[in-house]
Amino acid sequence: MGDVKTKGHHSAGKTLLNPEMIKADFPILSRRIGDRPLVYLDNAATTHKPESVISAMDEYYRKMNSNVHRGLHTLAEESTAAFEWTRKKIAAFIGGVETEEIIYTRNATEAINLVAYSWGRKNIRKGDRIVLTEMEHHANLVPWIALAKETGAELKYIPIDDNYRLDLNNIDKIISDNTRLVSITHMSNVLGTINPVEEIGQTAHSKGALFLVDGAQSVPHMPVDVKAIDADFYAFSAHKMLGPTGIGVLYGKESILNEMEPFIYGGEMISEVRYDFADWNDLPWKFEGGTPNIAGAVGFSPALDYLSDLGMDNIRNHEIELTAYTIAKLSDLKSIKIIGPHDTCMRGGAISFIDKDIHPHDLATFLDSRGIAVRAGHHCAQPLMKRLGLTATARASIYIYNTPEDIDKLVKTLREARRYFCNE
Amino acid sequence: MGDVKTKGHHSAGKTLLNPEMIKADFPILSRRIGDRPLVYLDNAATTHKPESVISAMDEYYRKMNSNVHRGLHTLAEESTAAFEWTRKKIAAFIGGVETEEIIYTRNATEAINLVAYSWGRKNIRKGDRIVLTEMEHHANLVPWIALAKETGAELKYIPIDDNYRLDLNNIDKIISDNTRLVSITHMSNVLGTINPVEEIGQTAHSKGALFLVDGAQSVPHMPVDVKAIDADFYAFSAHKMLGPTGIGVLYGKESILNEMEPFIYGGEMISEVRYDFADWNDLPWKFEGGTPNIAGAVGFSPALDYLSDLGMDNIRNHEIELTAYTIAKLSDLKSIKIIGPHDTCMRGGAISFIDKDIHPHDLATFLDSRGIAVRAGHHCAQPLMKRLGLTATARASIYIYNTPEDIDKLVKTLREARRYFCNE
Amino acid sequence: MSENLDSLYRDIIMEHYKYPRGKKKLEDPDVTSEGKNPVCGDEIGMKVKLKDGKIEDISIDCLGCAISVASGSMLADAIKGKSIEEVKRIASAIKAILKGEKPDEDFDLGDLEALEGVSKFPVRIKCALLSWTTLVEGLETWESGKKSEIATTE
Amino acid sequence: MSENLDSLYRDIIMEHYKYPRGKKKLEDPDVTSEGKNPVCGDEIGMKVKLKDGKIEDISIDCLGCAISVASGSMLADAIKGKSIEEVKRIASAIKAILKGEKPDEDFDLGDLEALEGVSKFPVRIKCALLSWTTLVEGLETWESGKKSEIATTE
Ligand SMILES: Cc1ncc(COP(=O)(O)O)c(C=O)c1O
Ligand SMILES: Cc1ncc(COP(=O)(O)O)c(C=O)c1O
Repeated sequence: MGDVKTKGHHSAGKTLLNPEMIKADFPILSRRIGDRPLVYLDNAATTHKPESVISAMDEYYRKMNSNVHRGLHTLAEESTAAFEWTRKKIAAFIGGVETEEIIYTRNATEAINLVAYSWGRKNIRKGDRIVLTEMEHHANLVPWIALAKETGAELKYIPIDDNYRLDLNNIDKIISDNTRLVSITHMSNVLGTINPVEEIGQTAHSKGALFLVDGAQSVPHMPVDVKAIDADFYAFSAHKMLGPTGIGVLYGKESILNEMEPFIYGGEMISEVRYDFADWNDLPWKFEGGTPNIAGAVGFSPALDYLSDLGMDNIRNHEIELTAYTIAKLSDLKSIKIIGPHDTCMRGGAISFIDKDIHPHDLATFLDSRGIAVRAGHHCAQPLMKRLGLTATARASIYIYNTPEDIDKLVKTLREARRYFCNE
Repeated sequence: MGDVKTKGHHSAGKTLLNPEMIKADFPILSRRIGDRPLVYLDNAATTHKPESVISAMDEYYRKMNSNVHRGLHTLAEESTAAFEWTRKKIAAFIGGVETEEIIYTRNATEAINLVAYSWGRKNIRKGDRIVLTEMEHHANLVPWIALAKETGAELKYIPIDDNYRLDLNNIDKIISDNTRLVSITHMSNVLGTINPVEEIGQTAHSKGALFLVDGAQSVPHMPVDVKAIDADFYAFSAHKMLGPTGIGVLYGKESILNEMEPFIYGGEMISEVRYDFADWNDLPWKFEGGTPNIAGAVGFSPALDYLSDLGMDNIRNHEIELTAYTIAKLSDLKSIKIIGPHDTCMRGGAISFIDKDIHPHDLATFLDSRGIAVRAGHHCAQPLMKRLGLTATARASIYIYNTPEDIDKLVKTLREARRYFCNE
Repeated sequence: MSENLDSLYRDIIMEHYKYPRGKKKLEDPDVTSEGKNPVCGDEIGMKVKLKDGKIEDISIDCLGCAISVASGSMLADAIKGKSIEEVKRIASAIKAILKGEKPDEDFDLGDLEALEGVSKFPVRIKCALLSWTTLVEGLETWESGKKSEIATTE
Repeated sequence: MSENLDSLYRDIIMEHYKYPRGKKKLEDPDVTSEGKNPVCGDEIGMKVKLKDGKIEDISIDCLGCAISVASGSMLADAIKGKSIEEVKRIASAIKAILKGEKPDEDFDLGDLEALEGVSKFPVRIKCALLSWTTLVEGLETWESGKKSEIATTE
């Protein structure tokens, strides 16, 4: 599979994807919106699912369905094996960590909340500092605002500069000696900016702080090695990387996870319970109370295969090329301003922009009427919007199945919108 | 649909289900285990899914897939509508509560944890009492053990009597004036016992305590009206009632939910966020941080339809009949002891038993070799097991697609097991 | 979809959006009210002058999408000379229309009828409502201030 | 499945399960060890008498399934006369076999080979291991006690 789909066209010696062939694997991409073919550019919100993912879950419910771990019958053994097999694959996918270090959650949001509750409540005290950045998604913002309020800890933000990148000039002061945690996004879902996580992680560790990386936008789009980053925690969601909704991942270093209290209490996560006492199961199950999203884990497995077969390097290259193309085309439109760095080496394919005269909501509605799905709003980053003096942006975000033709349609329709809303 | 499937046979004037016809709707039930047809009697762990549920999720990913609530494009609007439509149906299914009172969780376990974290941490103090019963599942036990440890609250248990029913003789003392919460299971997953929740709820309220009901085993099997019960919270899981894994429900009274802090912090659950401040969204979204299990909600809808079409009264009657049949047949086996009440009016179809000479694990493995899936172990109720002087039981648990023939096979194979393990 | 689009962005709405009424300075207002819709980022500032319990003049400054701007502009047109009670009734009627329901009362809404198309765009309903809820809140605050004034002078 | 079943419950295992060795009283043991597997509910009590660093006698009381009872019974048979080091090596070999791997060393395990069938039943591996981990833990506690005895007398 990988071969054909990655040999579509070549450029500058790099292997590029062949999105036209890839499209054929995604049933929804043959859908029409009204009388137009769907052009899906809302991949930072959620991606579509290939046939292999859809049918793996279908098959699961048709042939294997059972609760996991506790069963002595065939269906239970098969389901447990499938459920745990995906965990192995995830561990390999993010750089070859231990299987015990992979905790299933509902999504990236829950993964970060798990750390805030189980690690944060025990380790964060009044006067401690938590360092975030100005470009965080609410998922990596609100849990810490709540924790800071509860504990009296202080939140400090690494600022962004005029090029929409983190300004690391005062990083040594911002990450102070009383900093207990540095938690930053690997890639911004608004700006597309890719942050220098290795560097920031080193500073964090040198001050004795733990380092959490929100990988919701990075793991789907580029090779990620959590050991090379030396992240203590790393969070992401399956649904943004071809997988199903309702399943996400928290990676955590074994030594740290072992010291943490559990999060969700109930079945599966215990070793022994008496009426007045409970003791915990081994990692990773200690953090997985109750019946998990088994079908979700089963469906996540072919998603990982699909990405691995294409090759994360190839995916990254494809997105660099297509992002460059998009930025160039959008820059041709005088009324459009791109909100994010232009240099494609330091950014991903979530491309925010505004039209100086048309509100992003109107733009999105207009684009939708032509079959083009983009997102408009604050993208769950209200403080960043305010910081930028904006209330909303429109955002086109690309993935493996997007083509230059999709971008051409976007740009053409943005011109049409000018005619519709501004009589141009 | 309902008509045919409920007119199979009649008995004592009651409408009974026609499980043979129902079986045809469940693809997995035509599976074979080795060379034997599958006989699935592990429904208290999880139930199978009808064609309509499987294909609703399949369709969702093929045609509609999008993130919810924040989108201005067609897929987002359709997905949001489907996601919220299921919520409406759930509200109707449990007695016609307000849609805002239905919170999506991963499962019953998370629903109970939500209450323990968001309500419990704010309202439970040292010296307060939390009342549970001796027959609780770990899901309704371990969150309170953890909370009691954290707060210094006291746990008190309503005992069970020799007939495996709650002993309510001292209920007025057990539910004392300093009791803040009474949290009990509606139906025991080990004993099958159905508890008099209305009565216990009244006592709880008369003492000023809130009343939580763990409905994981009741909502799937009998008509439930949370308003008639006057439950303040009610928790259950979709996967135990024909629905997908990874989606569950917390019902809560609006006035109480409004006073509670959120649980999972992130996107969707906020109304406004600044770098140092966050304010919450309206109910129910206030409790639903991050991208939810959208496909799970979509798949839950036809599950509710399937149950409604059959009629929860009919389902209850079917299970009463089949439970009576099972108990009678098992009672013919001299070596078998049933662990649970015999009176089918006060119990459901989760039927625990032990063979005096064969360990439940060996029984389960043996039954599996003949295609029969039962569960064996402590059923996530270790303290109850100890209380009963047992380490494990075998459990056959029935549902709408089970027939007397399934039970005949079970009983016949239990006899075979005696030959295999005890040379009988 | 494109039909639908035109039912949302009707000519009347586009006209109000491009040339919003009520965008002006207003000195010494009796009522000042601000509203925002944090999810959309829409923000509105409103000033009202009352005379004999009726709306004498209004100014609106709206930062938002075509729908919220147009809705505010039509509001400015529609309420001049109306009593507070009448304004509240119109607001209820608009709410009903936006929900796709028939309003309780059957009065002539003029341009405001054009908001009907919004009902098919659930995420945009909030945009159309913002100016109305901001106005009603402002008037109610004014009324309760009046009452407490009366209460304290009595 | 039924083939599989017979590979789990081999005749040797059933024989040990029905007539478990080591189920007896043992006075003045050198080592007493208890193990449990809370997930299964299996519980085991073990007493060992040592002589010249070798296992002289052992008693085992096991409450559990056929696999855990048989495993304990075979253990009682297998370790008599062996040195503590030898016992640990056998325990490692058993662990490997239960994981479906080849043991590091190639020594004659006798009846214990029958445990190989358990490797195909992942949930049952813990049952087969319980007696071995309980024994090794007991011996190690005894050894460290000896060491600290030596340490304190020195
Ligand atoms: C009585 C009872 N409560 C709670 C649960 C937990 O359900 P879940 O694992 O779906 O959260 C179960 C299921 O095992 C149960 O039987
Ligand atoms: C950077 C970033 N972090 C976290 C999230 C939250 O992901 P989820 O909603 O799947 O938990 C998102 C997705 O919206 C994101 O873009």
